[in-house]
Amino acid sequence: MEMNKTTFDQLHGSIDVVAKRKGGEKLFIDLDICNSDQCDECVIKCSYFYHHVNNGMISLIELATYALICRQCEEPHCVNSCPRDALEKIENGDTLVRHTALCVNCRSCSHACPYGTIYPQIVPYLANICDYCSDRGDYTCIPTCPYGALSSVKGKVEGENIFELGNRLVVHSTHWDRSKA
Amino acid sequence: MSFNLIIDALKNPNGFFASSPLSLLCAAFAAMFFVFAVIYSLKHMKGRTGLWRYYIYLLATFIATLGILFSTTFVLLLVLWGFLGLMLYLLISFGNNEGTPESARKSLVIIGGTDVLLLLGIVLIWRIVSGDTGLSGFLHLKFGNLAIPLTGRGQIIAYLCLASAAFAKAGAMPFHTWLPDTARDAPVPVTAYLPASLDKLLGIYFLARITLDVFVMTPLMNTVLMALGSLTIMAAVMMALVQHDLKRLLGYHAVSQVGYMVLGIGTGNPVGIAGALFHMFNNTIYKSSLFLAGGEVERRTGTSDLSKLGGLVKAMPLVFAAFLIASLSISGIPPFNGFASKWMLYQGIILSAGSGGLWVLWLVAAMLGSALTLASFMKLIHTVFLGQPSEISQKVIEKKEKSGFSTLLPLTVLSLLCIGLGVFAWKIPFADYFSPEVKGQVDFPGIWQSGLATMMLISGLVIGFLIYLVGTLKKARIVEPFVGGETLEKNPDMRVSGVDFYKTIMELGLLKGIYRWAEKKFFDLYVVAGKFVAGFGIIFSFMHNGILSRYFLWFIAGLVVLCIVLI
Amino acid sequence: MSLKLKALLKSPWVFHLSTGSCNNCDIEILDCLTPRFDIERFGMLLVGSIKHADVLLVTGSCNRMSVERLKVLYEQVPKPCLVVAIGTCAGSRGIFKDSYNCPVPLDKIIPVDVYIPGCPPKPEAMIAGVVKLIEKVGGSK
Amino acid sequence: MTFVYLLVFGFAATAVLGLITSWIDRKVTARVQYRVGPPFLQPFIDIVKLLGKETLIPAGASKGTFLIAPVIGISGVIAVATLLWVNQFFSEGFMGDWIVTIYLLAIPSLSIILGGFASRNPLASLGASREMKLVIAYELPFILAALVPVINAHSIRLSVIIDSQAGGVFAGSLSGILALIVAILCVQAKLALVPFDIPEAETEIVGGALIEYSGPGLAIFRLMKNMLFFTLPFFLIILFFGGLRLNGINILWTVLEYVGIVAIITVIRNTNPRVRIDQAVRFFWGPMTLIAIVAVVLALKGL
Amino acid sequence: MGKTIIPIGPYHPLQEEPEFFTLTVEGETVVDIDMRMGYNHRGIEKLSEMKTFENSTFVVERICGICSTSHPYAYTRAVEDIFPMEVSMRSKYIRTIIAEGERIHSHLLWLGLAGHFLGYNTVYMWAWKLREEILDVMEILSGNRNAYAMFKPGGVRRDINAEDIPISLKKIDSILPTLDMLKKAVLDDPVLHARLKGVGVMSYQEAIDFSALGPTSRASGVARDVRKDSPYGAYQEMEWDMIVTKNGDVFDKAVIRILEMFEAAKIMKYCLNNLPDGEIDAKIKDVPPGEGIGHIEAPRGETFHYVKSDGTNRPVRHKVRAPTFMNLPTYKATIKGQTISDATIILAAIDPCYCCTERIAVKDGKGRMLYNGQDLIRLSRSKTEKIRQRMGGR
Amino acid sequence: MTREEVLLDFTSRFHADILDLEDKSNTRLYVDIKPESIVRIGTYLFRNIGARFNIATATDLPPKIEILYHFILEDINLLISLRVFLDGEKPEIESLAKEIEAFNWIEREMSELLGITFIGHPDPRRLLLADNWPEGVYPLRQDYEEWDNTSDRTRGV
Ligand code: SF4
Ligand code: SF4
Ligand code: SF4
Ligand code: SF4
Ligand code: SF4
Ligand code: SF4
Ligand code: SF4
Ligand code: SF4
Repeated sequence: MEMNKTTFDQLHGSIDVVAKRKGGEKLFIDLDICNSDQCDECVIKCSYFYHHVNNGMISLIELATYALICRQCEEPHCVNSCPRDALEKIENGDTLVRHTALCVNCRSCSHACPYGTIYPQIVPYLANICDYCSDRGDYTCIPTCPYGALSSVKGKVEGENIFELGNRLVVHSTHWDRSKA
Repeated sequence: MSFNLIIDALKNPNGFFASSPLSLLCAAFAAMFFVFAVIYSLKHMKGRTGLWRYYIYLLATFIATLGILFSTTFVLLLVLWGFLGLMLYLLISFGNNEGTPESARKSLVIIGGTDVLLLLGIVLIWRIVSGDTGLSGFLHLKFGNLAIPLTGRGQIIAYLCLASAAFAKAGAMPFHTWLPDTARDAPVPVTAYLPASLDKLLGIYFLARITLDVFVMTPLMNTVLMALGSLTIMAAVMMALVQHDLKRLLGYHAVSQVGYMVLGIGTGNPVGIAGALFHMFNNTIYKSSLFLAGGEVERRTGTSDLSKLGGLVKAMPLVFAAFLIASLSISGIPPFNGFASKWMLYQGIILSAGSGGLWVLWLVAAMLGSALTLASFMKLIHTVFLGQPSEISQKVIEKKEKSGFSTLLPLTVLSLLCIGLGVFAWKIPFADYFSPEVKGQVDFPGIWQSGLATMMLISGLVIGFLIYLVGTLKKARIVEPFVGGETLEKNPDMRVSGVDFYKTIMELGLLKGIYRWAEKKFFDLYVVAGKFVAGFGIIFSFMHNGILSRYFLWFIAGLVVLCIVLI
Repeated sequence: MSLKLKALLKSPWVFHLSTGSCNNCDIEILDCLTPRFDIERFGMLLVGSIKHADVLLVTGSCNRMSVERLKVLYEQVPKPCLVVAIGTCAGSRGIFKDSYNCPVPLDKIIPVDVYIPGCPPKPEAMIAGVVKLIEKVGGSK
Repeated sequence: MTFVYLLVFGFAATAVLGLITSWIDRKVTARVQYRVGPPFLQPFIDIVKLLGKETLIPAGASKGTFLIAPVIGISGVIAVATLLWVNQFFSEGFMGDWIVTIYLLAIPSLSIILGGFASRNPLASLGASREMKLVIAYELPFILAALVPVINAHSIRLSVIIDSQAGGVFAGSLSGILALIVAILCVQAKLALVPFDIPEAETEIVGGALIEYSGPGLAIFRLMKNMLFFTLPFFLIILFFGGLRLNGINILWTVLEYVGIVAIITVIRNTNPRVRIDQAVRFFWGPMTLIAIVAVVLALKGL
Repeated sequence: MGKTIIPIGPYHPLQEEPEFFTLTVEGETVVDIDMRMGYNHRGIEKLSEMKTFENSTFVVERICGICSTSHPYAYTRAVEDIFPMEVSMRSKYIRTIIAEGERIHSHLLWLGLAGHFLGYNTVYMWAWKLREEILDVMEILSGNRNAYAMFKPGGVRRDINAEDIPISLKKIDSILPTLDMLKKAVLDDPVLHARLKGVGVMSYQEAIDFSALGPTSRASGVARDVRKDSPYGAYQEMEWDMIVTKNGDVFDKAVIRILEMFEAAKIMKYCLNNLPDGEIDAKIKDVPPGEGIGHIEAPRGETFHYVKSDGTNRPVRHKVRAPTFMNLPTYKATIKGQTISDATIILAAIDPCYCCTERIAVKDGKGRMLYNGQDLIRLSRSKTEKIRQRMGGR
Repeated sequence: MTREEVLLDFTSRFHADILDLEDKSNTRLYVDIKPESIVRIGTYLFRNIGARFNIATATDLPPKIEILYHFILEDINLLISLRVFLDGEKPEIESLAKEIEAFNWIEREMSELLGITFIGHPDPRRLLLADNWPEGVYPLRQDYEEWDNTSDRTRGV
């Protein structure tokens, strides 16, 4: 394993839980709802209880945000503004990564991003994590979102602004696309 | 035979009885103890069977004692002496301990055995003094002013025979072993009455009489006496240190204290002997006080096993006070009476300095003996009265019973005597009581200024209290003891019972071996002799099985045999 | 100021009470006795029995075991006595605030007279703290 | 008249001198340990402070015994001190006051023991029992050592012992020296100082017998110990140096003797760890008794 | 016969920390012992789960003030063990220096306290006087007397200034002769021999059975030292000796500790002299899921940390095993048949401290002071005033 | 013995008990074993191979509880971690403490902090928690919640 190089897998668990979920169920997030005025703060109950007050959803939202909404600036203000060098723009992966062990939750990045991509809530001091509820039964989070942003889907989901992130997550989000800019 | 004698004696009292100031004093003490024994028994012996017999025995004992004290002939004394041994046996049998019969038998054998020696001694004296004057001469042999010099072998044997009878009665080494057992197994008033008081009075009285009136001591004999005395002091007190039973421990002290008296008589000088006699009286006082107090403890708790006692001061503060005073007395703490007489003894020992440097040894033994006595009494005080209450004593404390009059009266009187005799020691007219006996002016090199010392101590107390008053005594607050933040209530096991206080000492190199031997009773004449005699089989088992009648048979047979042999 | 109080301030005997500390504060207290700091200069002595104590030096974050015992122990000190909370732990439970085993802060258990913050406070700070306490008690009378 | 001596010397002077001695001890200790040590008046202040504090009585303990124990102790010391002072200045002791002194010297230990037992605290009991064991341990050599001057002076009268040293102190003879050594070690134990602080062993049994005492009770005990700290060396000086000689150059000698004894005690206490109780008993009954016996034999031989 | 129980503790001058031992005794002889822990339990393990990896270092440091290096050291090694990573040589050297400095101060502290327990206060004072010097060195190097806060996962937090090195070296050199004197004073004292030799003997087999650690086991002839067995830090860079003795009694434990100080000084000096250049901190960006263990030789034996991570920035499980946890039970084996007086010194010989044994304190993160000293004093004043009024004003 | 020999010996002897084997690095080795065989394997490692017992760490990984027994072989610097999984509802395992003293305390600790029952433990009392700590509340369980409503989470002062 390459040292200190964070990969997607590393961040979100090398425990491959997909096999254990029957039927290839995937979690579906409507990020537009999450980011709309409807929802001020994520209130889902996450069943991942290794950590107190863990809200795995936030880590998923963060992930999706960086992957889909972030403009992938050439000269990223956020990265430059981070006092702890916790943000990194991964060149070939075309995504932003926040190294949780370094971030001190100062939220400079939130202020620095000219597009308001980085919501203050998604850079918590104590990192959250979602393991897709591995084999603990159904997703606990889905019924607890009052705004209906979450659901579980099977198979391939088609539609505008719907993206698959990895093999467990599907996101609906108004994607910013460099090619369309 | 003895019957005739008594009749004779009654017919003609003057021929057989005479009184001296000393014997009067002894008699007075005996009377006091008799009264106390009766009073105390009223409550303590309640509910036992055959009580009327018990009181009759007490009375008979008392009368016999008086008889011994005032008798002037050997044979009368011998008869009463034997009678007393019998009474002791009978009285011990009132105890209801497991070991009672065995202890009663043991004391009977030892005392009876030495009675035989006494008889032998008397016969020897009779032969030395008056040749063959027939049985009636024997019967009327008086023991005043004989002044037999301890030169020949016969004389020495005679002295030793008489002395051993005195030793056995008083409980000095090596005839002491019946005492601790008896103390444990006999009813308490009996112990307080007989072994602790009357037997002491008689034994030492008799020893003093024979030493002064009958024989003329040689320095060698004196040294032997002093050595025996010192040995008794040390050995008994060392044994006492490690006892686990309240009464047995007291019993060993009864032995150890005799050592002082023997030591005092052994000094051979008036001060020493007067000291010994004075100590004898003092001893009876605090000793019976201790036994009576101990008996009260046993009555209330139902046990005398030290490890089961503790913290009783809450239940019986007055008994504790009496016990404390008596303990301080027996340990010779000034200004109590024990110190007054011990102080005289020390003087006597130092005056005996003529006999080479050995006096240092006796002095050290006596003084160290006091320290050890103090030690073992501190152990008792802690284990019985202070310290953490045990389960049993917890119950006793909760019962809130009060010690009755019958207990407190003797204790109070005895405690007052302890203090009084100590503080006013120099006021006591020794000369009147002791001089006639000790044959010579009690020539004190100095008088125990108990007044001065007492005054100093009292002023010290006053100053101490003043300091308290300067402080904030009034604001005293009762809180939990500090055991590192835990509470004793939650940890009832945190109880130092004190039984094992001196285990450390017991485990010291040489002592360890000695103690182990002592535990195996290697030093117990009774057991050793028993084992020895067991070789001869029948006689011993016959004797040992001894019911009273067999003992009698044996005693009389011996007497007869002796008479025949000798006459 | 009464003579009593004066004497108390000139010879405060301290008893050290650790209620779940990390040792550091305790060690530094002992350090105060040693040659460099030598609090005996001020008449202070470290005593072994709480019944001899005038000043309680409390360290640590009062865990559940200690809480009850603290109350008992505080009862056992002869009054007048002063309580000094040494270290952040005793002052506020510091880092251990949310521990399941440290339910209540010290001053909710027994009254505290002075707080000496630090983790651990330097011996100098402790001495200064106690001296301040003495001044305060002395001055306020 | 006696009362005047008693109050002036027995108590006041002894107390003051004792407190000063204890200050010397603490100060020397501190210096040995590279510390500054307490200020001069510290022992006095300690006592005053303790007097001002609350008296605590352990629950379930024997209240009377608990409170009276310190008083008994201090009265014993006062009595001894008075006796010594009286002998020192007025040659007015009585015959056999040597014995009385030795006996009275047992009273402080006795009071500590009683107090400890009355505290209803297991640790106090333990401490008191150790004190008791220590007493029986050191009593033997102490008596023997104290006998040496008696043998030399052929008297058990302290004033005679003092007088007979006018020509030359007993400490000058071989037996005297040996006895003095033994006696100093016994005094060490009597004062319960390291290496014989077994009964109080703060780090084992938390102050032992005194654990439950607070306020005035503790003050009296401390005062008692401090007074003993003066009285015992004083006794030794009487026995082996012919008492305090307060005339001319002898004053200097007397002071030197006194400070010397105190210094030896302090140095011993600072250069040794505490021994175990069985070791202590063995030490006193073994080598110490032997030396003392040798001293006694020598004394009997007139050496 | 009813058993007699003597309490040692919980608040006992023998121990800076509360711990409750009950000795069952006969006379003065100990026949059994029981221990009641929990007076120091702060739930550190749980706290640790609420803090980030980096913050946990501080909580770990507060497991114990004496091992305020060992625990962070073991902990950082555990974190570094979760995924393969190497820290720079310079930081290894610095870590070693701090760890050995701590060993000296800890052993001196032990020596002093042992002397104190024996009533030998002079040794106590002397040892602690010497300890002050070593604390000075530590203050020069790290900025604090204890609780150095030098460690962080991936390296060290602070560098050692070049100009401090000669000063420290000189100080260490100046300590050694005094240390030597102290060694002689302690090891040649006949009374100490009488007190310590043959007391509290632990046999080889017992040491193995109890899995005893550090000086406690090395005194019984068990040659265990993590620094040798499983080298870490800079220990394999130089020559040094592991001290092992055979008798297993208290005296041997003292000997080992005293001699170890000289070794530690040697190591320290070597490291200071040969401090390599380089980075002091390999930044850890993320901690992947997994688990790691770290064990190092603390003054009292092996300190063992186990950290399980799930990919967030805080541990799922953090288990601390301090040397005393394994050593303390040996007390049970060594104490029977000894006297109460020996019990305390035997206990001391293990060099026990319980804050680590009861670690499990919890990390909550913000070690911030809410008030400054002035505030506190002001507050306390008003509080005292209130109390005084409540108590009736006097 | 070299590392290979130890491994070979160990695995061949306990073939049936070993579920999985993970060679993490050259100093670390994880061995998943069946819970019922822990006593045999543990004592074998301790007594026959001469491994030193480091410690056991238990973790609540709902729905299971994992215990890792760490043994170190000092000669070859190999740390072997035996891993067992217990049922989270009713965690029970044979006690090793009855065989080896060193396990005594840690098992007591695990049982009070995580509620694991060690069958046959010689001295199953509490080790760390206070007397008034309620039964059945295990602070290191993931679902631990504050039970004591008198506790105060303010800063104090
Ligand atoms: S998941 Fe639901 S609750 Fe959470 S941020 Fe989105 S909309 Fe809000
Ligand atoms: S500045 Fe905003 S848009 Fe640009 S890279 Fe950073 S987060 Fe994305
Ligand atoms: S919140 Fe974190 S990532 Fe953002 S700037 Fe601060 S440290 Fe960097
Ligand atoms: S939030 Fe705090 S840490 Fe972050 S940049 Fe602002 S002041 Fe600094
Ligand atoms: S899938 Fe499970 S772990 Fe992930 S956010 Fe939802 S509830 Fe939490
Ligand atoms: S304040 Fe700091 S040094 Fe003191 S006990 Fe608490 S954590 Fe330890
Ligand atoms: S062993 Fe534990 S308590 Fe002792 S110093 Fe080390 S970490 Fe602290
Ligand atoms: S809390 Fe703040 S002031 Fe205190 S040591 Fe830490 S950084 Fe410094």
